[in-house]
This record gives sequence, C-alpha cells and structure tokens, in this order.
Amino acid sequence: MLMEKWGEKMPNPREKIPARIAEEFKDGDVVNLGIGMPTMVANHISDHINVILQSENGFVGLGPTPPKGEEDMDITNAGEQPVTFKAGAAFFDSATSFSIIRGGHLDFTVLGALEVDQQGNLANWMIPGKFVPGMGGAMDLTVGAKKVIVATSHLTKKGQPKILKKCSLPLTAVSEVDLIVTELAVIEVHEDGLWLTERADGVEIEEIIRKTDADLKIKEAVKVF
Amino acid sequence: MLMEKWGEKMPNPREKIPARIAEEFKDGDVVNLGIGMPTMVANHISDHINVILQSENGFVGLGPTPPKGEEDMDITNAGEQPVTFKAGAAFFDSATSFSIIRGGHLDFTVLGALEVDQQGNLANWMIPGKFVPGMGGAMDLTVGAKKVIVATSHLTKKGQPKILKKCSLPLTAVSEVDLIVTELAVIEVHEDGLWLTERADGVEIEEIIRKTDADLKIKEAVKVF
Amino acid sequence: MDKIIKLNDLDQFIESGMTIMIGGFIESGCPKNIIQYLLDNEINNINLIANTTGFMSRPLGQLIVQRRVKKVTASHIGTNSKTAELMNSGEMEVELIPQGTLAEKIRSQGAGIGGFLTPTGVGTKVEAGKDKIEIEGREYLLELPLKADLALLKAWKADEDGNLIYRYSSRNFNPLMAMAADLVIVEAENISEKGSLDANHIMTPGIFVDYIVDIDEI
Amino acid sequence: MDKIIKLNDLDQFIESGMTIMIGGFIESGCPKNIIQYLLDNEINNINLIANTTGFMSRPLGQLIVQRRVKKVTASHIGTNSKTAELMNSGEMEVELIPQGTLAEKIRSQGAGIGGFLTPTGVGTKVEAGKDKIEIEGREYLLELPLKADLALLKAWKADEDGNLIYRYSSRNFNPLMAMAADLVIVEAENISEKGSLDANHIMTPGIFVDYIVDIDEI
Repeated sequence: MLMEKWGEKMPNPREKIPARIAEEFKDGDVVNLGIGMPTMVANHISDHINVILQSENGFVGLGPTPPKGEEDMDITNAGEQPVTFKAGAAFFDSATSFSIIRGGHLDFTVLGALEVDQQGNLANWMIPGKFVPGMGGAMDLTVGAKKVIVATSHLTKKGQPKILKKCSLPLTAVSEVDLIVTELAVIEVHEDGLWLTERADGVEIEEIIRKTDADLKIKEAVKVF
Repeated sequence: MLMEKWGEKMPNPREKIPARIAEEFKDGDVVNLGIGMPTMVANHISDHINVILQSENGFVGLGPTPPKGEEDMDITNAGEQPVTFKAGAAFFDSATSFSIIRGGHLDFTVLGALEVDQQGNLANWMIPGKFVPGMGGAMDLTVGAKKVIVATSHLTKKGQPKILKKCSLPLTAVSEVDLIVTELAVIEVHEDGLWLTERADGVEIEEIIRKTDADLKIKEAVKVF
Repeated sequence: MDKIIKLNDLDQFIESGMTIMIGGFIESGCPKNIIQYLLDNEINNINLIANTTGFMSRPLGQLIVQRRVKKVTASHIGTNSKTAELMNSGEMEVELIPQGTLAEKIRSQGAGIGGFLTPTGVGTKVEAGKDKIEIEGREYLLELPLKADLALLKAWKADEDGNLIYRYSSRNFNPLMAMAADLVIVEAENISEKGSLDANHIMTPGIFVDYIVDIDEI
Repeated sequence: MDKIIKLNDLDQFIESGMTIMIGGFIESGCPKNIIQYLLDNEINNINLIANTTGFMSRPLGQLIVQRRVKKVTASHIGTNSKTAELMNSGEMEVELIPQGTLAEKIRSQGAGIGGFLTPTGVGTKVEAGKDKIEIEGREYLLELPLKADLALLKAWKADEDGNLIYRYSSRNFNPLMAMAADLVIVEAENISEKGSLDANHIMTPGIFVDYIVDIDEI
C-alpha cells in the first residue's frame, strides 16, 4: 500500500478516505464495496495482498473497469457499472450472494452514510419525503459483514455534522458500525462509544471535535494519516 | 402402457402394483419413486409419455440401470444403486433437491408403507425398538408432493392388514396419502375416508373388505385392474 | 411437450392485473424483449416484483414510466426517479424490502419454506408489522414467502426441455424466480436441442420452465 | 495463501471431539481418503453430521463400526446396522432429521438464517421440543440452523483458490456443508491451477474452502 502524504489544509475526501480504508484489509479478505466512494477503495488496495471483492449481484473476484469498448453488460458491479473478473472468480445467484453476506462470510463491508451515531447506528437509505432510493443490499451487508466500515465526508454538503449522538433518519442497522473513516478522522466504534484514533495530516483534534456532534473519546496517541 | 392380464388367483405384488401405479402418470409429470417396489414403477411407464424421474440425492432425469460394467458411482439413485441419466437431465445439491420436493414441484411421490390409515396417515419409517432406519426423504416427500401414492402389499408378511382405521406406528405424515395401490385393490383417500375404486382381476370385493382393517366405501362401479 | 414459443404467443399467457416477477439485477439479466412485449401490448395494473425498477430509458424502467404498474416490490428504486414520483403522488404503491430478504422470500416460496428468520432489518422500519423471534439471544424478523402468477426470466442458453444456463452476473434473481411462480417464461439468447447442455452445469432445471421465447424468431 | 495440503497435514486441523460434517449421500460424494485418515489416526468422540451412516464396509460406515462417533445427526441409518445397535445399547446418540430439513438446517447456518418454517414433520415425532407456528392456516415447525467445527467434502475438480465443481449426483450435501462449518477441507479428484475453472460453473466458490487435500500426493 502506497501511503500518500497530504499537504493540503483540506484533504480531498474522494482520495483520502478510500486510501485509508484500503489499509484495513489483509491477504485473503473478502470485501464488499458499496456504490460511490466505497467503490474507489479498490484502487488503493496494495498489490502485495489478495483481497477478494464481492458484489451483491452475484460474484466474487471483481476486477477493474474494462477498457472503453470492451464492456460486457453481463459482468457488472452492483451499480451496474461494467467491471471485469479476476482469475479465480465465481458467479452465483442472489440467494447465494446474500448467504455470503448474511452468513458471516464477508470480512468487510464499506458503505456510505447519511448519518452515523455513537451507538454504531447507520442511516443511509432514505430521507423521508425527499429521497427514498431503497436499502438495496445495505441492511444485509451491515448486519452480516464481520466488520462494517463507513466511508463518509465528515460534514454534509450544507456543513452539518454527519457523526451524531443519535441518528435522526430511518436506520439501516442498529449498532453494527465498527469504523468510521472521513477526510478528517478515523473513528472506532466500541461498546463505550466513539474513539478518535487518527487525524488527517494537517487537521487538529479540536477541529474534528467541533465538526462532530457526538461524544468523542480521544485515544492517548492519536496517529496522523 | 401395456395392460397386462393377471390370471392367477394370487396376483404377484411385485409386478401388479408397479404396473398399476405407472398408469397414473401423464406426459411431463415429475415423479419421485421410493426405494424398493416403488422403484420398479419405472419399468412400467409407457414409452408414449415423457415422465421425468427425480431423485432426492440431487437430480431429475433418471434413466434405467446401466449395463453390467458400465456403472458410475457418481450417478446413483437415492438407494445408491447405479443408474443412468436421460438427455435433458440436470443435477443439483440437496437443498435444491428438497426445494423441488417440498416446494410443490413434484407431481407424484410413490412410497412404501408399514401402515396406512383411513385419514390418509402414513407410517413407514420406524417400528419402535425394532427397526429404525430413519425417515430419509420420506417426510418431505409425503408433505411436498402434489399426489402421494402408497405402493404396498395388502397384508404384512404375517398376514395382518396394513390398511387400518388408525396407524399405530410413528407417523411419516398426517393426511397426505391420496392413493393406495396393493396387489388386491386400488383405494382412493378422500376427506370422507377410503373409497375402493378398483379390484384386481380374480379378487372379490369381499376379500378386500375382509383383509382391510378400515372403513371402506365401495364405488358404484368397481373396475377391474 | 414443446416449450419453444414466439413472442406473439405470449398473448395466451399474459394479461393485465397479474403478479409478475421479472428477473435481473437492474437491467442486467432482464428479459427485455418480453418486457417490450408487455409495453407494446397494453398490459397494465401489474403487481411487479423485481430487484429494482431499472433505468427509465430501458424496458423495465419504462413499465414504471408508462404507468403499467400498480404496485412494485423491490429493494432499490433509486435508478428510476419516476418510481418515487408515482409513489409520492399515490399513483403507485411501493414496498421496499432488503435485497437479501427479497431473494430469500422468493427462494422460500420455491422451496416450500413457510417463512424464515433473518437478522436483517431488526431495529429499522422494515420491522413494521412483522413478528420478532429471539433465538439464543439474537433477534430475528419472521419473513414470509413471496409468490407470483408469472415469472419472466432471461437466460443465456436454454435447451428444448427448458434447462437454463445464465451468463456471469446476469444470473442474479432468475433461478430463484424460476421456482416461485405458477407460470415461468424465459427469454433465451440461445436455444439448443434436447440434451445438448451439460447436465452438471444446468443452473435451472427444465422442470421449472414452462415456455422459452425464441427471440431469433422476432 | 496456499490451500493445497497433503493428507498428513490434517493433524494440524483435526482432533477428537470435534463436530464434523461429512459430505455425501450414502457413500457417493464422501471424502473417503480423509475419512480413512480419521480412522488411521485415532480421531474419536466425533459429533458427526452426515446424511447417512454409510455402508459398514466403507470408510464412513467404519467410523460407526469402530466407535469413533459419540453422536450422529442423520436422516437415514438403515444402510449401517451397527448404528441402530450402538444407539440401542446407549453407546452412541442418534438424532434423526428428515432429509430436507437436514439440508435446510445446514443451508440456514451458511446463509445466516436464524431458523425456518417447514411443513415437514408436523404431526410426527419430529415435532418434539420444537415450536409450531401457523401461517395462513397451515402449521409449520420452526427448525434451527446446524453448524460444525469442520466440514469434510469431496469434489471432482478444485482449483488453487478452492473453487469447486462436483460430478453428477456426488454433489448432494457438499456445497451446503461448505458454508456451514468454521473450517472446510476438501478432497478433490483433480486439482488445477488458479483461474482454470469456468467462473460460470463453479459450484462452491473458493472463499468457503480453507484447504484442499491433494490425494495424488498420498
């Protein structure tokens, strides 16, 4: 894994978050990456380990996006974007796909968030009256994966905290989130609440506390990422 | 279907019963044949219809026993006897096999009996303290198949009736039997009890009544088979 | 029994008001030619069961856009904004189900399972109206089977018996729906003669399939 | 990660007292070389989960004959008369489960299903100790998942990643058990290099498989 250094005052969430999340994986892990920013985690996985990507629509062993003109619409990810598959891949039906997800065979799921709170609750599938895309596979993924990583910008587009004392939006799952990675911080979710373990290079702990609407315990030695 | 004529006073159950049962099937039916006498039904199915045989161990499209020396022990029936498979056969796992069975995708199951009664109850999997082979697939088959046919000798080896007012042995399933075929009679199971619809050639109705320990309603025109 | 039919033969089997399962994930694995038939032939008031409502520019999505659906049961409707619009205006009912639960509900119907316990959705809106059962200290929702009058599927290869093989990730919901509907009609890219597919590698046994539409015959 | 091991490497993974699922229907699809290893290496007190107890003359059946099993969970024990003998003498516990229920209990474990409702066994001895739930006027038994420490499987083809293909009716319980045990070890007739199996036709994805025993190495 190439550990990039970020000089900017304001880290770019679209690069910083996926890069940091990719460091969590070890050789042989089976990982499901959600649509959007989580998908970008794949670009940052070290070449020195074999991480097996799983997709809800029914396969393990996803490879990178094919070159223009070589797309095969029978080989797509859960967002129906064309992908490729690696040697050793396997395809199956939706019941088997969710057996993998719900049956504890997935080491990690990486998902986006509308809100996440200090009980490890996640809300990412609807804003009542406004935005109702549906939960897709998110509820199964959060309940079933051994470890749930939330990849999210620290604030909403309007500048409001997304990490809260208690989610106000309809939940995706209760107490399932294990790790929150934003462009500013890495926060672990434990039984006793949220622990700030890492801050982004150039970002002060005070700034993270200010932009977080939850009780944040600070680890003795907060690392820089 | 070759309708054979039976001249003997005592019809041979091992031929008469399977031959009569085979007449129940129509083109396209999916049928599971139990171990023993039910298996022999296959030999009597008309060449003019395509009946698809299913086996619990995971396939549809069973064909006849292979010639000596051409057995393949990866192609066996539920009794682990070598069989062949026909063009159009398909193999699958045990969960799918019982999805077919329990999910209502089987038109007929043909099973043996220790006892069968006038409520359509069947006992065929254990004699407490004596004989406990286990139910295998029989409980799923009786509950799941659209039509349950019992193939049995009319009397036990000791000359006792097997068709009873009420089973005394542990049940395989409750009120699931639709048709009972013995070497003496064809008996339909209805909500109002047992109806004798056919008698074997050379067998009097009185003999059937005498050898049956259940209330037997007699159809207006009892046919000869 | 000859299972091979033409698209025009569908008028014998499909009518307005049916509960119809449609295979596919978004549009991948969707029987787009059969769906186009529904669009061209004034099939309305569909009770649709599908993983998503597709893209608005494509056949599955057009069923929503052209208001052919009275109720849709799906896990995700975000790729077709018309779905939320008709839901909000009250013109169409939408039932959202977690994707794994949706798959398992369809499988349960085909497998003769009366219901199943899933941890998915516990503590969320998905709980509403469902029994909760605790097993060894963990809570589960009791979810019930989902059935249909008709399943419309897409296969890569079919033989004359209706044995099916799907290609890569276009398999998805198709094999599950094949077992959960009273009538099963398949759109196949390739149709081959009886016995031509490897019996080891058939993904949907022909006993589940009623008709195969020969698309080359269009 | 190298998944290919030799039979002698099994001593690192298998010990007496384990709950072990063994694939196969009677003996078809049974990993007979691995079972012979258990026989040859004093593995005892096994909590065995298998469809049947096999034939007395063959490896699976010999586990019973040689009293290696403290409890067996199976659907049928009629092919091995020693099973009933040890059951009746109280030397071995036997739990009989309808075959479809056994398959579904194993699948449930692998699929993260907390339990399922089956009509099989209602009104019979199988009811004992189980909750009965009525859905739309029909009674069902609530059956719970079945898990194991170890699953021993037999495959026809395996690649280096542990992707498996089974041959004809030897598939049976193998793919279900592959998902229901903490550790999964497979005996494969043929082992081929990474990526050599058709991704469409893999029956057990390699993510479920921990080790593949190379039988040719014996």
